[in-house]
Amino acid sequence: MKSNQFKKLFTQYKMLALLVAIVLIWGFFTWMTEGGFLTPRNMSNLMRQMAVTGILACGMSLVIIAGEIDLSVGSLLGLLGGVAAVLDVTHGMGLPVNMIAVLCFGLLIGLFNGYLTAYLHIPSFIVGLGGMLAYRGILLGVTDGVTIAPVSEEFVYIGQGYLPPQWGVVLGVTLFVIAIALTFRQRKSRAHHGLEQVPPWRDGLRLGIIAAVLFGFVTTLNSYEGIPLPVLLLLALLGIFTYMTTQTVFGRRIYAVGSNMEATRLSGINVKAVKLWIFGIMGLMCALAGLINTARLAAGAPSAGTSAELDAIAACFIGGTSMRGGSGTVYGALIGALVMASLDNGMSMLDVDTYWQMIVKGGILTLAVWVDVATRTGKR
Amino acid sequence: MKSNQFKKLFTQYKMLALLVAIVLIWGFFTWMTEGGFLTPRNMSNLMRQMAVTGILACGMSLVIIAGEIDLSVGSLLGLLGGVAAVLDVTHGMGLPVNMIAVLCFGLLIGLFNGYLTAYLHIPSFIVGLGGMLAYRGILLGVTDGVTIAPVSEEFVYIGQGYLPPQWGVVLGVTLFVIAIALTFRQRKSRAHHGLEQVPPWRDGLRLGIIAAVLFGFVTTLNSYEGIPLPVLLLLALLGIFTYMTTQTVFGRRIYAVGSNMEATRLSGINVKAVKLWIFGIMGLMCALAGLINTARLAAGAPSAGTSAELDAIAACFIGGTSMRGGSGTVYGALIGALVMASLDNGMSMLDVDTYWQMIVKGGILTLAVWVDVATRTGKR
Amino acid sequence: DAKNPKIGFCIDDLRLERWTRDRDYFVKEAERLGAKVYVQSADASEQRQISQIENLISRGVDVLVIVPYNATVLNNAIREAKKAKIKVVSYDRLILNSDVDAYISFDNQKVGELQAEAIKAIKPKGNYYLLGGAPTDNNAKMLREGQLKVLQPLIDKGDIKVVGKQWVKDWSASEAMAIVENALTANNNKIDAIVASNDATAGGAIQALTSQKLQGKVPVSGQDADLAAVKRVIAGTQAMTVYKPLKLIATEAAKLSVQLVRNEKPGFNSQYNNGAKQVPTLLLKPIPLTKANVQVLADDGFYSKAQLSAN
Amino acid sequence: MSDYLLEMRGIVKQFDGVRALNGIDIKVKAGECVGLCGENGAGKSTLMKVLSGVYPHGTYDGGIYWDGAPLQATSIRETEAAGIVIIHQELMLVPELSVTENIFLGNEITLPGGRLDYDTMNRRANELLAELNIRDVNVVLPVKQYGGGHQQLIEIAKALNKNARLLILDEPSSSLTTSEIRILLDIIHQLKAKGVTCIYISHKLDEIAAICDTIVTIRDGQHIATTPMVDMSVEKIIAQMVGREMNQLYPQRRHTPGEVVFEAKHVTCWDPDNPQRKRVDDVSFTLRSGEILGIAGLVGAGRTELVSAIFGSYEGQYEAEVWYQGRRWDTGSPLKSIRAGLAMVPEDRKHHGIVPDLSVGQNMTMAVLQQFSHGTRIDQDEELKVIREEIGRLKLKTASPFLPITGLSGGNQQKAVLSKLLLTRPKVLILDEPTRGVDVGAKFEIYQLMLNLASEGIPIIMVSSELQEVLGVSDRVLVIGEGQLRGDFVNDNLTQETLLAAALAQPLH
Ligand SMILES: Nc1ncnc2c1ncn2[C@@H]1O[C@H](COP(=O)(O)OP(=O)(O)OP(=O)(O)O)[C@@H](O)[C@H]1O
Ligand SMILES: Nc1ncnc2c1ncn2[C@@H]1O[C@H](COP(=O)(O)OP(=O)(O)OP(=O)(O)O)[C@@H](O)[C@H]1O
Ligand SMILES: O[C@@H]1[C@@H](O)[C@H](O)OC[C@H]1O
Ligand SMILES: [Mg+2]
Ligand SMILES: [Mg+2]
Repeated sequence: MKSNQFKKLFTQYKMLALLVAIVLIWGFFTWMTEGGFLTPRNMSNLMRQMAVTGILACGMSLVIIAGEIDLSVGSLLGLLGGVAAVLDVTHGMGLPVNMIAVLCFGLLIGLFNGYLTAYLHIPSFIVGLGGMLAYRGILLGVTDGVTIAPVSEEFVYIGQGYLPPQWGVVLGVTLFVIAIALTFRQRKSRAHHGLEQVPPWRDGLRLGIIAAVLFGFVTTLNSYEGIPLPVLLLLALLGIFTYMTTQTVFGRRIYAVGSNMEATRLSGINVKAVKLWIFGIMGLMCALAGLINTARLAAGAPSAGTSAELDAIAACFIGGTSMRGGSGTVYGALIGALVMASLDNGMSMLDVDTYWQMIVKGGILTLAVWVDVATRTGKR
Repeated sequence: MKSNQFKKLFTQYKMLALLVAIVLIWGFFTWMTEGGFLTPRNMSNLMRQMAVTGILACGMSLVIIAGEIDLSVGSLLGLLGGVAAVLDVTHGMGLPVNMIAVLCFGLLIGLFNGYLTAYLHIPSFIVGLGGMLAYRGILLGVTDGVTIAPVSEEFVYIGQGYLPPQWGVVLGVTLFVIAIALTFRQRKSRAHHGLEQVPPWRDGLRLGIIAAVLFGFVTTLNSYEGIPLPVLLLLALLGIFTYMTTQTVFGRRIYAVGSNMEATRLSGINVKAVKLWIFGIMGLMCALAGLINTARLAAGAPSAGTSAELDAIAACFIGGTSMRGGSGTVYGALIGALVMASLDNGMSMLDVDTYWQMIVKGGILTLAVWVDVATRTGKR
Repeated sequence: DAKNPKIGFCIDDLRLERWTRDRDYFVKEAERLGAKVYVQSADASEQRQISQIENLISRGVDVLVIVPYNATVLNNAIREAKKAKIKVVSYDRLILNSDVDAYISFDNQKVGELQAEAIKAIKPKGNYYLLGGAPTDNNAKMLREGQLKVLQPLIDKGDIKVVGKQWVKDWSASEAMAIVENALTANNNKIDAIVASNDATAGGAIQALTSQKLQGKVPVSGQDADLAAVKRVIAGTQAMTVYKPLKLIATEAAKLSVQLVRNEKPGFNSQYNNGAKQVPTLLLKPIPLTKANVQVLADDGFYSKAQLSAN
Repeated sequence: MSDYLLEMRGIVKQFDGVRALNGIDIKVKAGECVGLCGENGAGKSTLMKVLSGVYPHGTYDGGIYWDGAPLQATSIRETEAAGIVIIHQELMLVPELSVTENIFLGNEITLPGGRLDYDTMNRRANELLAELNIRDVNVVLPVKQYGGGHQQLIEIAKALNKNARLLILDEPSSSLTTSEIRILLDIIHQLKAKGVTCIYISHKLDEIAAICDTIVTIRDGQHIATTPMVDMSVEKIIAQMVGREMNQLYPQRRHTPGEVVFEAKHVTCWDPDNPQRKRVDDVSFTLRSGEILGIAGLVGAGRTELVSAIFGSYEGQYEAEVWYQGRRWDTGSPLKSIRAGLAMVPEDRKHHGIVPDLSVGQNMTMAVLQQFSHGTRIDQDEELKVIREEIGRLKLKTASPFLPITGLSGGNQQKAVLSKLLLTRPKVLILDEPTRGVDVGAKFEIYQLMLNLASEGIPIIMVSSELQEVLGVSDRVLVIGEGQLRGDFVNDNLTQETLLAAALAQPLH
C-alpha cells in the first residue's frame, strides 16, 4: 500500500511532518506578503521573537519527558527578569555579577519547586499553579507594580546585539568541522567494536544536509546584521540539551523516569534526585529567559512573561513530546516554538484581525498536532 | 503507632484533611475580621462567588477522572456567556429560549472537543490550548470587542436572585425526607438480597449529620436573603453529578476509562463514546457557568472567564482528584473550589495588598495539597 | 511614500472596548487622507507588542502610531524604527525614554482628578473605597495619583475615610464585583462612595451594589464612556464617566501622522518630557460626563440617539 | 564467618494492618539454588522485596544477615552493591528506552567526560543476549517493540549483567516457552558452577525440581519447611504449599467435542511499525462445540496477535473472517465481539486485564454493568449479590469485594478478570495464557472451570506457553511458528517433542 509507505516514512522521521508544516506555513506567508516574510530581516526578527519561548521550551521538554509539568515558568521568568532589572537599575550592579546572581536565584527556586514535587510528593501541577501565583505576587512586591527602566546599555546588548558577521562564518565552519570529526570518530569506534556500519553515502548525505542548513542559516542572518545574540544562546542550548539528553547518563534517566518511574527506581536509580535537578535546570532556563526578556524590553515589567508557560508547553507538544512522559526531543520542542512564532509573525505581517489571528492560531495548533498523530502508523 | 492511626483516619475519610483546612481558614479569617467573615451575609457572598468555578469544577472533575484535561473552558465560558448576552441584548430573545440555545451550543462545542480528543486522538491538552485561543477569538468576533450590556432583568435574576426563605425551608425538609427514604430503601433492598446490614446507629448518625448540615445551611442563608440561585444550581449539580458518578453505568465507566483505558476497551466498552460525552458534559457546564457569569455581571464582556480553567483545575486537584486519572470525587472538587473562594474572599475582606494575596494564595494551595498528600498512608 | 503613506497602528488590547473605537475612527480618517493602515493588537503582552512593531518595520511602514501596553519597554523597538527612518507617534499613553516624534493624549492624571472631583461633589464626607486598575498597568498608578491629589486634603482633614483600596487584575469586571461585595460585607454596607478607575471595573462594582439595593445611592466613577456605562449614567446607577472624545483624538492622530510623513508641521499645543527628550505634544481635554451632559455624546456622533435611548 | 550466605530472621511486613509476612526465617548457603514455593499471595515476592531493599530497612521488622553481618539496606543501590540482584515478577523495563539502555539502566558505562559509551554497551548487550540464545532482538530499538516473552529475556540479561552473588528470580519463566526455559535453566546451572547463589520462584514446579538444591515453602506469610530437594518430589512440594495432598494436576476430561461451530479464516496481521512485515500470515482454523483448542508456539510466534485479531483488538492493520454456526460475525472491535458472543481474557493482566482504581467486584461486573441498571441507576445490591456468587463459584480469595483489585495476588486477579468475561456469557471463549503466574491449586480450579464450560458446549481457545498444560487440557492443539500454522494435532498420545518439532519446523534430535 502506498499510503503505508508514506506513513512509515513519517513514523521513522518524526520531525518530517513538522518540517513539512513549517514549509507550508512559510510558503503561504511568503506568497501572501509578496516575499516580505522570507527577507533576511524578517527571518532575523522571527528568530529573535522565538528566543524566549525557545529557551523555556528547552527546559520544559525535560520536565514533560520526565512526566511532570511546570506552570510557574511564566511568573518565574517575570520575577527573575524583574530582579535582574532591579539589580541593574536600582543597585547599578555590573552585568556579569547580576547575571550570576540571577542564574543562581533561578536555580534555587527551580530546585525548590523540584523539592516540593519530588520529595514532598506534591503533584507538579499544583506546585506550578501555586508558584504561578506566588512568584507573580513576589514580582509585584519587588517592583511595586511599576516597570523598572531603563536598564543599562550593556544589558540591552544581550537581547538586541548581533554576532559580527565574520564570527558567524567562523562559527558555521567550526560546527561543520566538528560534525565531520564526529562522523569519522563514530565510524572508527563502530569498526573497533565490530558493529555494522551505516553505508557511507548516508553519512555523506547527512553531512551535506548539515552543510546546507548551516550555510543557509549563517548567510541569511549575516545578510541582515549577523546572528542575534539570543538566537546564538538558543543554538548553544540546543547543542547542550541535545548532548545531555542523548549522550549522558542523566539525560537517559530523564526518559527512564518519565517512561516507567517504578522500574527506574527499582534499578537503583535515585529518581527523586533526577526530578529535583530537572526542575533546577528549568529554573536556570527561566533565569536565562528572564534576562533575555528584560534585555529585549530594556526594562523589568510586572506583567512580563504572563502565560509564557502555555507557549512553552504548546511548543513541546507540537514538537512531538508525549503528554504521558518518556518520549520527546529538545529539537522537536524548538521546532514547535518556531511553528508558533512563525504563525504569530506571519499573521501580524498580514495584518489579519486579532480575532481571526486567535482563531487561526488555535486551529493550526490543533491541526498540526492532528497531522502528526494521524501520520503515525499503527495504533487504532 | 499513634501517628499511623491518625493517618488511617485521614486515608479512610479523604475529605477530612480538606475539611480541617477549611475550618482553619475560616477560623483564621473569622478571628481577623472579628466575626465579619462568618456572618450569614458573607457566607452568602462566598457561595455566590464560588458558583462559577464550582460549576466548571463539576465538569472538570469528570474530565480529569477520565484521564484528560480541558484548558478551553475559560474561553468557552466567555464565548457562551457572550452569546447569551448578544441574544438577550441585541436580539431581545426570551430567557428560556436563550438558555436552551446556549446550552445546546455549549453541548455541541463540548462534543466537538471530545470528538477531536477521542476519535482523532489529538491530546486533550492541545485541543484545549487550541480551543482556548480559538473560542476567545470567536468571542471577540461576536462581540466586536465591546461589552454587551445591560442584559434584561430576568436574566440578571438567575445570577443575583434568591430562593424565597419559605421555599428554602421546604427544600431542606424535602432533602431530609429523601435521605430518610433512601436509607430505608437501602436497608430493605439489602435484606431482600440477604446482604449484611450496617448497624442502625450508624445510619442514625449519618442522618443526624445530614440534618445538622442541612439545617445550618438553610438557616444561615435564610437569615440573609435566602439561598442564592447560583448556589441552588450548584447544589443541584452536586446531587446530579454525585448520583451520576456513583450510581450509573456511565459514571462507573468514567473511572474505568481513566484508570486503565486499554483494559476498559478490551472489556467491550466504547471508550471513545465515554470520552466524547464527558467533553459534551463539560461543554454544558461551560454554558451554565457562562450564563451565571453573564447574569452576575449583567453584561457579556470580551475578557470574561479568562483563566477560569486554572481555577477549575486547581479546585479538582485540591479536592483530591488524581492527576493520573481514575480517582476523584465531585464533592471533593467543590470543596476545593470552596477553599479557593474562601481564600479570595477572606483576603479581600482583610484588604490585603494584591501581591500578598497572590503569594498567600499560591502558598496555601500548595500547602493544602501537601497536607493532603502527607496524611495519606502508603505509596512512597 | 509621502502621497500614500503606510501607517502601522499598534494597539495594546482590542479586547477593551475603547480601542476598537479608536481604531475605527483612525482608519477612517487616515484612509480619507490617502494612507493605508496596518492595525495590530498586542492583547496585553509587551512581548507581543515588540514583535509586532518589529514586524511592521519589516513591512516598511512610514510611521508608527503606538498605544503602548507598557510605556517603558519599547525603547529597543523604537530604536529599530528610527534606524529605518520611521516616524513614531505615541498615542494616548506616553512612551518613556524613547525618541518619539509626537505625543497625542488626554492627561491620565487629569482623568483621575476628574473622577475624584465628581465623586467628591456628591459625597464630600464619608467612607470611600478606591478601586484601582490593573496592578500591572502604569496608567492605573497615574489615575490613582490624580485621584489622591484631590482627595488627600480631605482625608487629612478627616472628612473622608478610605476604608479600603485594591487593584483589579486585568481591569476585570468580575474581579471588581467580588472585591466590592466583600468590601461591603466587611464594612456592613457603610461605604459611601466608590472611586472606580474605569468603566469595566465600575460595572462590576455597581453589580455588587445592586445586590445590596445600593445602586444609585453610592456614587461610582468611571472613564471611557463605554456604551454600557453611559446607559448606567443615564439610569442613575453610575455617577459619572470620563468622556475622552475618541473621534477627536483619533482623527487628529491620523492627520498628525500623515503630516509627519509629508514633513509638514503639525499644530502641537504642549511639550512633555518623556525622560529622553521634550516630546512635542497635542493635549486634548477629557470631559467629565454626568447625566446632565450626556447629549454631548450624541452631538459628537460618538453614539447615536437611538443607542442612548435603547432601554 | 557463618555457614550461611544469607539469613533472614523473624521477618514481619505489614500493609495497612494486613500482615503479608508473619515472622519468616530462611537461611541460604553460598552456592546453592533455593526454590521458594508457596501459593499465590503466600508472601514470596514480598519476602524478596524485603531482601532486595525495595522495602527499605525500618519498614519491616526482623533482621537480615548477609555474610554473617547485619544488612540494613535503605535502598536498592546498597543491596546491589552487596551483590544481591533481583528479577522482579512484574516486568520492570522502561518501554521507551532501547534494549541496551534498559540492560545498563543504573549501571551505565561512560567514556571519560561522562559521555555514554554506546558502542561498548551495545556490544556487551549483544553478547549477553547471545548467551541467552536470543538472535532476533535489535539492541538499539526501544523495548516496547518487543512482546512479553522477549521482554522477560531482556530482563534476565539485565540481571546477568550485574555480577550477582545472589540472584533472585521471581517467576522468570512465566512468559517463556519450553525452549527458552531450557536455556534459562542452563544459564542458572552455569551460574551455580561459577559459585553464584540463586533463589528461584516459580509455579512451574518441575522447573524447581530440575534446578533447585533446597526447597523452602511458605504459606500465609509463614515459613513451613526447608527441605533438601533430594528428599522431595513435586507432589510433596505441592502438599507443603497447599497444606494437603493434591493427587492430580489436571482435572479429568469428561466431554466430547461436537459439531464444528466456529471458524476463523484468513487471519493476517501486519506489524504496526513495519507495515511490510506480516506477524500472522493467513491462518485459518475451525473449532467444535465444547472443544478446547490449545495454541502452542515459541515466544514471539504470533499467537497473541492471532487471537487478538480474531477478537478485534489488534493494534495494527489486520484481516480476519470469523464465522459462527454458518453466520459471519462482526468482530471489528472488542465491543462488537463481546456483543456477538466472543470473549477474550488477555495475556497482559496488568495492562489489559485489571482496572486498578476499581474494586474487585467492580472489575468483575464491568463488562455487564448494563444488566444491573434499571432506569438510570445501578442496583448495587443486586450487583453485589452476583459478585458474591461469582466469588464463591470461582473460589476467588479476597477479604471483601470492595477491596482494590491491586491488593489481590496474581492468581486471584486472574480469576477476577476471567469472571468479568464469563459474566458476558460468551458463546466462544479465548484465553491467552490463562494461568500465567498462577499457583497449582488455582490452576487446577481454572482448568476445572474451563472443562465445565466446555461440557456446557462452549468452545475454548487457549493460548499457552506451557506445553504440559496444553497437553493436559486441550482436545486439539494448533502450533504456530513465525506467524504461520505449523501443525494441527488431535491430543491423543501427543508429546511435547512433537509440538516443539512442529514449532521449530524441523525434527528434534
Ligand atoms: N503493596 C501492597 N499493598 C497491600 N498488600 C500487599 C502489597 N503487596 C503485597 N500485598 C499482599 O501481601 C500478600 C503477599 O503478596 P506477595 O505478592 O508476596 O505474594 P506471592 O507469594 O508473591 O504471590 P504470587 O505467587 O501470586 O506472586 C498478599 O496477600 C498481597 O495481597
Ligand atoms: N506491542 C508490540 N510491538 C511491537 N512488536 C511486538 C509487540 N508485541 C509483540 N511483538 C513482537 O511480535 C512478534 C509476535 O509476538 P506475540 O506476543 O504475538 O507472540 P506470542 O506468540 O504471543 O508470544 P509471547 O506472548 O509468548 O511473547 C514477536 O516478534 C514480538 O516480539
Ligand atoms: O482608557 C483607559 C486607559 O487609559 C487605561 O490605560 O487602560 C484602561 C482604559 O480603560
Ligand atoms: Mg509474587
Ligand atoms: Mg503471547
